[in-house]
Amino acid sequence: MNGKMIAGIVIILAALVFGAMTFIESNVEYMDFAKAERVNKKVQVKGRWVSDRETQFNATTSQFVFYMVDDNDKEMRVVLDGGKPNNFEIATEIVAKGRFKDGYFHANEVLTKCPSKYEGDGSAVQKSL
Amino acid sequence: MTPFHLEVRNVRKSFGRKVLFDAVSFDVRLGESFAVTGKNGSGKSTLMKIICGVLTPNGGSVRYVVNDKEIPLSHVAPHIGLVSPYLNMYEEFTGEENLRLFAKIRGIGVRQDDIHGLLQRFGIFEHRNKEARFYSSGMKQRLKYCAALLHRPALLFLDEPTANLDDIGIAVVREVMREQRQRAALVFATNESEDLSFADRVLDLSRLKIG
Amino acid sequence: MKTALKSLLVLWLTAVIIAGIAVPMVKSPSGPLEFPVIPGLEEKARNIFFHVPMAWTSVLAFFMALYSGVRYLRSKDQDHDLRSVSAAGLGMMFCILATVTGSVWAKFNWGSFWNWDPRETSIFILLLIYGAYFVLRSAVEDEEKRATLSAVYSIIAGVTVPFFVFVMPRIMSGLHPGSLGDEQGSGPVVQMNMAPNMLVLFFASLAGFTLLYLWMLSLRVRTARLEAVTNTIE
Amino acid sequence: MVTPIPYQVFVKEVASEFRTRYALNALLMFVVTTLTMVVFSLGDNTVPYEILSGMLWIVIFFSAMSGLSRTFVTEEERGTSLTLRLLTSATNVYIGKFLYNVVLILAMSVFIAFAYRLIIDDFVVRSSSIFWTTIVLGGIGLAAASTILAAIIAKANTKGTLFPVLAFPVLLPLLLTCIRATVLSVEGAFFSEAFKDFQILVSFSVVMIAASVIVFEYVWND
Repeated sequence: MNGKMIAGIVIILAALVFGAMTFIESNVEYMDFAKAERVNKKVQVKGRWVSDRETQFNATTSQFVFYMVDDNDKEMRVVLDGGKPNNFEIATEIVAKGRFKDGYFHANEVLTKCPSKYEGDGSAVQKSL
Repeated sequence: MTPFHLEVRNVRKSFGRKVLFDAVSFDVRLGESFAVTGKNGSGKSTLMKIICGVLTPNGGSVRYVVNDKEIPLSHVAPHIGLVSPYLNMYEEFTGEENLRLFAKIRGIGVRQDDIHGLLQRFGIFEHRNKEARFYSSGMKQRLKYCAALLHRPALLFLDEPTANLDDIGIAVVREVMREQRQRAALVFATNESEDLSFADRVLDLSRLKIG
Repeated sequence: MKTALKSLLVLWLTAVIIAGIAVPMVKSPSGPLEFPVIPGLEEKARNIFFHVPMAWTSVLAFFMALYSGVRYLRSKDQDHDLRSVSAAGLGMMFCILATVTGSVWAKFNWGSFWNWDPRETSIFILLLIYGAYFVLRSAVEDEEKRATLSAVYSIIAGVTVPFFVFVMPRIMSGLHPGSLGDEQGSGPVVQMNMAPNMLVLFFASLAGFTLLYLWMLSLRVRTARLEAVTNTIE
Repeated sequence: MVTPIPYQVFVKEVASEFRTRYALNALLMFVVTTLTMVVFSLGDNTVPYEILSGMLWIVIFFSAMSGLSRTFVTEEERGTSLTLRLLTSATNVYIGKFLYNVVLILAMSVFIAFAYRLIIDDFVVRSSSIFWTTIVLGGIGLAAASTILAAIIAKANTKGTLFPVLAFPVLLPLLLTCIRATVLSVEGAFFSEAFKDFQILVSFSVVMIAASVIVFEYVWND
């Protein structure tokens, strides 16, 4: 009975480490625009907003259009379904999720990374959950 | 028969805050017969289940020592047999299938002759290929005896040994009890005064002090 | 706990709450009684002093319920079950508070009350586990069985908790600080990217709410024991 | 002559199922009903494959719930759990029942997967190796969690509705991973891309089985 319990706990821990190994390697796969053009699937591209090119909101299609450069400095027109993301202007970095389509990147989601020094809200849950 | 010893010490069982019995202690050795009596609801069946290791007591211990070696309760199955109203057969299987199944899950091999012999002895040989759900309550009780005796257990536990049986059935059971007492050991729970003549010692649960 | 300690805790938490709400936020703080303005968050940043301690306490409560459950299985002593259910009940309350504070904050900062961010998903799952735990308890009448089954369930639910950490960020990348892909690091709590005076208040709040939880827990356990005795007398 | 006892318990479950059809009939009806509902609700619309992958696992999850909930309830209702407890140890019973559930779930999910791909034209799997590996590993994980939960609900008073309530939070990481891997299989990803998901599925099953073996005897013995 006690032996069984110790063996069980050892197996559980080993299996958790085995599962956790998938976590340690960076698993959010970012691509650049060049690769996004080649593969026809949903990808996420990380880069920066090009603030000196025009941005506009098309009220009829309810799409937000802007230009971004990826980490290899390739510039791309991005069409986002939806309005301008929160904190768009002050973001140091943005992530566009979507597909490459007919010469532009069609995003269904854009994440903005704010300067997170002193940033509020927390994640105690993440520490223990 | 190899020597063995069943040791029950200070066993206590309560449901919620209601104490059923407390400080039950006794010993059963090779060649002995032990009986438990008591009013309805005094805990006879519960005590039997605890000794067979299928119910955990709230206190105290049950130990089996076979050949001077203690056997953990979880591995006691090949050494004991139980007949109890709470013990049901698999209704979708025939009588004979039930017996084979039990032997296999107990991890013992049995011969066809042994199974047929037992079925004949308890008078249900003709019904061996009938599914158990078609059995009458008396036939089911007989099948339970076959299942309990199949592996020639060192200890036979009988909870209400003669329940649901007709005169012929009762006669066979009496014979079995006599044999078991001589060959190995017997523990039974009953309220029939006639059965008590088979016991070397009797424990009355309703006279037990509860504290 | 002695009365003096309890009064101290009440004062402590009052101070934490007042400071959390009232300490002004200015562009360039000049003393310990001024917090820096955080671009993009402004006054909403104050939520960190309340939301995080709630979330932390609910997770702590879950593991205490789990621990008491294991103790119960080993000892079959009903008192451990009382502890387990008391811990879980309070944990559920703190979990709801954390969900509400987080959700309101998300409305004003991300634009919607709920958008299945990984962290929102994980607290939702914690709520589900607590919910299932209490549904199971209500479905079993026999005390001993109820204690055993709910202890076993909390163990089974407990061993799946690490998987949410592996799985969530792979399904979706998140806005919540600490999400994977957050290049700025794991956020204010893990990396302590906080102004020193905010950090002090944050930990003061975390300690205060943890102690408050422990106090409430001991009250609940004692009440539950008294109820158990009363039921026996009847 | 002497085969392992868990295998004997497994054989008993299979034989019993063939006689009574307790799970098989319920399962088959459930699968047919849910698949029909999916087809009707889709109509002529084109639905994104992400949603189709999710729906596949919703069908598998609820079918599994309807089929596996009775694993221990039948023993409890017919009073044979005492018999089984008398015959062998809790661990043997657990392993035997778990093996039976694995076989039942695998047969069921393979059937659902075939039917789903056949009925829904928009659901085109480009990487069969990923798809079937997901079905098999997901099925084992489902069986692992369902076996211990079925043992818990067998002792509760309201049995039917309780099962999905208890199972959902426990199975969520498994289901999300399965859905993700199914999406990859539709996208035609390389096998190596899904490898991390398989790693999670294997790890989940191992953790669940090990934890169940430890706690099962507390549930099984009264």
